[in-house]
Amino acid sequence: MKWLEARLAPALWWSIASVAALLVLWQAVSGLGLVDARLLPSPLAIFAHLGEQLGERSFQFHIGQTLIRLLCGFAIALVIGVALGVVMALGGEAWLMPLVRLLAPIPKIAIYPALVLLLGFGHASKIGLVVADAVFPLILATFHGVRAVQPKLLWSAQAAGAGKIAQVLTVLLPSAWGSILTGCRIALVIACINVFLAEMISSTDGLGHLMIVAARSYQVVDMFVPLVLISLIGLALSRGIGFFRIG
Amino acid sequence: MPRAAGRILRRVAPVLALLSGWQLLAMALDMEELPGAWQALQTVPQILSSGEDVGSILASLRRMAIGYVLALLMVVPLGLSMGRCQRLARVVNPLAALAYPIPKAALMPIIMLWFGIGDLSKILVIFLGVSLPLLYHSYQGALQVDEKLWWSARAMGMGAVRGMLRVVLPAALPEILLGCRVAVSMALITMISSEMIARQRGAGDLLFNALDMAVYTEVYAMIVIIAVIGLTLDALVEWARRRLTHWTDAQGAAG
Amino acid sequence: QDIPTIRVGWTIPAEEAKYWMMRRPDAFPELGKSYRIEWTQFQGTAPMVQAMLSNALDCSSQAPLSLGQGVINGQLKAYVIAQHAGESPSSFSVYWGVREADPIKRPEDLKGKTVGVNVYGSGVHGQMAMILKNSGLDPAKDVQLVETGFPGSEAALRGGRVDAAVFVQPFAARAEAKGGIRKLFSLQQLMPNTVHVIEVCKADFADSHPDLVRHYVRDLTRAMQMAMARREETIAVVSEVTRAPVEALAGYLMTPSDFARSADMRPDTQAIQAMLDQYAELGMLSRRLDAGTLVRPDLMAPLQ
Amino acid sequence: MSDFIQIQGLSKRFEVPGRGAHLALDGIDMGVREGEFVSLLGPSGCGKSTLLYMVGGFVKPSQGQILVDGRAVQGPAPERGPVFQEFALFPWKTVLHNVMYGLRVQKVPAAQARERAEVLLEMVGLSDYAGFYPRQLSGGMRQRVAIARTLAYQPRILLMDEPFGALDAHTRTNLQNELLGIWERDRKTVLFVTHGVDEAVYLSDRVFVLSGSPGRLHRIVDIDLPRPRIRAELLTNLRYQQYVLELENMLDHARHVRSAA
Amino acid sequence: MSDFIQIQGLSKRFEVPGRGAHLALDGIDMGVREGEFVSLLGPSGCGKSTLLYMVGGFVKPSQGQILVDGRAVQGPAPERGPVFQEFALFPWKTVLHNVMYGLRVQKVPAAQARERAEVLLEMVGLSDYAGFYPRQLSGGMRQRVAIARTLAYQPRILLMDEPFGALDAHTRTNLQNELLGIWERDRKTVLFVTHGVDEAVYLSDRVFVLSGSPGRLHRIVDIDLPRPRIRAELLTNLRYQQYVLELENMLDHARHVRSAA
Ligand SMILES: Nc1ncnc2c1ncn2[C@@H]1O[C@H](COP(=O)(O)OP(=O)(O)OP(=O)(O)O)[C@@H](O)[C@H]1O
Ligand SMILES: Nc1ncnc2c1ncn2[C@@H]1O[C@H](COP(=O)(O)OP(=O)(O)OP(=O)(O)O)[C@@H](O)[C@H]1O
Ligand SMILES: [Mg+2]
Ligand SMILES: [Mg+2]
Repeated sequence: MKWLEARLAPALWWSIASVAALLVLWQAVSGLGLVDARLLPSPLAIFAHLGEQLGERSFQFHIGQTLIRLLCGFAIALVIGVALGVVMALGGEAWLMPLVRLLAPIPKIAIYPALVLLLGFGHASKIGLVVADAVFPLILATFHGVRAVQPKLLWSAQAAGAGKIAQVLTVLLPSAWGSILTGCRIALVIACINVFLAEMISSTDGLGHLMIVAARSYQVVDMFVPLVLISLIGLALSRGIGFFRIG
Repeated sequence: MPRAAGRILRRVAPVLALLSGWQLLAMALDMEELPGAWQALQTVPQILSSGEDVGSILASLRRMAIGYVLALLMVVPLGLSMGRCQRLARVVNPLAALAYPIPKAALMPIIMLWFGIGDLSKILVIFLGVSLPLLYHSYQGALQVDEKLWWSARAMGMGAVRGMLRVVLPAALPEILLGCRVAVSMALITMISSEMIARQRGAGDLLFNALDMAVYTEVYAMIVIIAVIGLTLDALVEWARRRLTHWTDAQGAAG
Repeated sequence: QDIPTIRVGWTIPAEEAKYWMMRRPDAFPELGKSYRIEWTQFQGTAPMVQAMLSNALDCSSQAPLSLGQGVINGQLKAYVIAQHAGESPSSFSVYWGVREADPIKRPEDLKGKTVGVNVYGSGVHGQMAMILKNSGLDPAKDVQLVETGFPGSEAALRGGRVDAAVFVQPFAARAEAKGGIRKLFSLQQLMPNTVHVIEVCKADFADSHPDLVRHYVRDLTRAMQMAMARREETIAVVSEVTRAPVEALAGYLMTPSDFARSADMRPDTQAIQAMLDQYAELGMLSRRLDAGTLVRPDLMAPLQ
Repeated sequence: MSDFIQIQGLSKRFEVPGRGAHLALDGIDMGVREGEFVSLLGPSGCGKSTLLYMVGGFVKPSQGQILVDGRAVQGPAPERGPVFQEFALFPWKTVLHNVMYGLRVQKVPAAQARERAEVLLEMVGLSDYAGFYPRQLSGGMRQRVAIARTLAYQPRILLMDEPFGALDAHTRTNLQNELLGIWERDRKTVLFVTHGVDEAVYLSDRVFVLSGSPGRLHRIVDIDLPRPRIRAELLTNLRYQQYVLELENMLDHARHVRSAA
Repeated sequence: MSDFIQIQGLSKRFEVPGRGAHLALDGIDMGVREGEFVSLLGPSGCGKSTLLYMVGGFVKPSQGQILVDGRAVQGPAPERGPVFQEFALFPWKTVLHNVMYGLRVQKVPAAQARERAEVLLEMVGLSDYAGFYPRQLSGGMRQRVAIARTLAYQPRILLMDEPFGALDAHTRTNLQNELLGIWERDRKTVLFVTHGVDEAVYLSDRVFVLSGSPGRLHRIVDIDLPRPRIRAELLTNLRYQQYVLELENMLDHARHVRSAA
């Protein structure tokens, strides 16, 4: 518990302070009428509305849909990305690297229509889109992290009799951990953006859908509520990742 | 000579495998939305022989290059400073975590408000997309710098700013270059998607128009072109990596 | 050198007059000389309202619904200056199609089915809802809606992802050529003269630059006349802009299986009013809107 | 009797980008008997560590081969446990878990592994630091953890690269004695790199002296002192002193060879 | 005359997450005169490196303060040059450029810096390795580069943490003599951490003996041997032998203090 507090305390205060500063600045900008409230409503208005909506069943449903897609997509990308990154570092580079280089920069939005036809209009196509984009930073981060392992750490494990799998689990992954977490942070953000985009493009539920519906009818506050929410989700998850830092 | 041939073969083989996999999949599914590799490749010369289309692609690339270089110049120093200064990291981290997950396409109206609908907003969007991996990877790189290297430099009388430049930067370079590599693909992806809502002469415009008109061979031809551009830029980063970080001890797990 | 400039937003498809001005500027003596146009393409009409609100655009294409929402929710002040495309009893009408073999014969049969719309909350979505309502269905509860987009309609329908899908040109022509799809109902069923695309300018801009807007309206009308008179060239122009192959366009563009266009581009204010009223009835607009407040007669096509 | 470790015509050449090949070791032939305690002495940079890495199977020889118990070394194996000059502790594991590592990898139950690790930590005097992470330790403490980590999984052959280099005299003597105790009990084969001539004489059955640039085998000295050896007694032992002197001269000579080469 | 380096009531407490505070050094008071050669002896983990880091200004004391030439140490400065136990070479620079680095930072022209670096590399016996990168060097070679790098920019105070630990006897003796030569010529102030009692006696004016857990100043021994000292002569010098014995006993005692604490 002490350990938990120690980990949370100082960082948390700074986080709160910086976010608070941002909000105050925003409130000042919109409060002083520096921008058109039709384009950028004040944070007070947004949070008041958010608080109101959070209690509503239908709104919770939309949040749930987005979260399911986001978390499933991220988790799948994590597993595939780390696995492929390790395989790549352990000799699969010649085969996998050219594919990664080719596929990574492709704007996955463009293949979304094909994904929809393959996977349907439900969760699967959106999760597919998330995975397709989020997996690459994870592959690369894992690959480079594993490649940068100090040879003598690996030697120590080999000499202790660690098999290939044990080496991966007990040396390669922990020592690539920092890099993998960085990859996670990037992948997470990409996941957030893609879920939202997919929901904006083609969906009847989820935060992205709420936002696009609001945007089409210029309900500015309604439009900002999902945006603020996705950004809060991003912050929460990113803090969650930071929590897994070793040592 | 046969060795060189073998090497080229090994480079090309995965690409060929990918293309044939795609072709087979397309044939098996037989959907208009997913044309085969062959049809897509056939459309590529058509795009590349049109001066106007090439001009559009170059216009996009120009925006991308500007966004990329700006991010490199501004975000890498920020990330490195965050790695060296816990406080800064604690202030910037939550802000970054808040700002990045917002889809820029959704923010277009606000961005338009400040930066208009022209190049500037698109460059900004690309900048944000690129700066994500650059920030986190340079932060991570600077975090991992051996304390005693920094001390050694300080003891030589190096100031904090120069120390960042001459010690933290090179020590974090492998990690930064990894960020650059991820950033290349992010740059292309955001370059395209920045043109989704407010369109302008550019590669994304070509692609999304084709998508709107359901001209899928052209969509996939554009994808091929973008992938090749990505491959080229990635090779550039890889070349830089080999030149700049040959000193690392990371033959690593390969053995 | 200081030529006055209009910033105009455009979309695809059905704005042939604009495509002509963009692609054949030499055909317009004033354009580029006494005034200039800065063209920006957008995805959909809603972002263009936002662009006008944030003063990044002066004029843009709109649909009656997006304009109405901009006026009501965004306090946009704007004038309708011309009409690009709409429907008439003898023209193409946006329709919902079903698979030939399915036992769905009338709108009522859609109860419990999955229905594709181009975009959730769009104008045609509203009109479809009205038709369903008129057929005794509750459009919110009795059908399951899915966003397919226009390009994806055909595949979604054929692939069984939806039971009815929405068709516009050129996708309708393509689907019909392949066969296997049957028209279930079209917007004609609701009203004969649905308005699809109109041209709108911000009021403050138009009020302070009336001459500029008049130039623009005149050139638009001139462009529309050329577009209707020279079909071959129009097809070439549209193909350049939309990248659709000429063969595909030739099959329908500016024929009776295309939307209706009038050479004078006169906005059908009555039809617009009717549509605004429907949207208000459906709750898609929060209140009724008087179409008369959305025009300034001296800035409306046709001009002398 | 054929040797337990046979090193035959072993050379190592490093490619130094931009400077061509760098010959680190050249034509080493040597044999180590089972249960023998052998030290390697030689000037800094003569290739002692490299030799150890090759016996460990971490680095491939450029020429020649190494046989252990008649079989060629193909790669690392738990029968050959290294203690590296740079310690190479797992920075993400605590001291205790570093020491437990080898046992856990070899599927020893956690409780048992922990028990054994605690015994070893006691031995190297770090019981109080079981929960520390390597970066929270001093140089000498890290070295002791590295020693404990390798001893924990009881390799038949110990490959120790200056394992007592960073220790104060007292701790070093303690650990030397512990090592000798373990060796006498289990009859491990030990390949021990050191710069301390007295240490080499005190511990070894034989001392291999290398000359540098490139590393070649210069001389082999049999240390014919009775065991068990008591340090305090040895210090006044004439033979011991002679060995030390002899080896010091030999090392001087080895350096000459180097400058001549 | 007041001391050049004054250490007053110096304590260092490390926060060990999950285990509370760990007291590494406790109430150290000591003074070092200008131009004095002082050694620190003490059991492994007693805080010698930590003390050096604080004098270097790299680590902030938890209590107490350090004055150098009357001014409090605020941070690192080129007047105080460290040689770290872990070498800390810049891995992206060649040996030559590592050594030139400090001079270049201080705006010495490249040609001149290179010249000086080459002299120092010659001194540490690494002229042939000027173009190598640190990872291509042996442990002892790296240590020598680290020494050369610090000597290159001529700090007034040298803070050396077991600088000769990884070297063979001959190289070590050479470098000891070089260091003494430099010291006698430039009258630098040297704070020298070592585990070699003989080394401490051979080099120092005074030896500070620390006891461990937490580190405290145990004793100070003045080494009253004439200079210049010739190693070969000293070995047969009775006073020298007495000092060595005295210090060894003292260290033993210091360890006792530790276990008692
Ligand atoms: N990766 C490498 N690339 C090039 N040269 C290398 C490499 N590793 C070692 N060497 C060279 O091989 C030689 C022997 O190195 P090694 O580490 O085996 O020496 P050593 O005898 O252990 O020295 P020390 O006592 O200083 O540790 C040195 O000249 C070194 O420069
Ligand atoms: N970052 C840290 N966190 C916690 N404890 C630390 C940290 N750094 C050092 N210590 C502790 O401080 C004490 C002194 O360490 P220091 O490195 O100064 O010892 P030393 O005298 O140099 O030992 P050695 O001779 O083995 O190098 C040790 O007990 C060590 O565990
Ligand atoms: Mg070595
Ligand atoms: Mg130390």
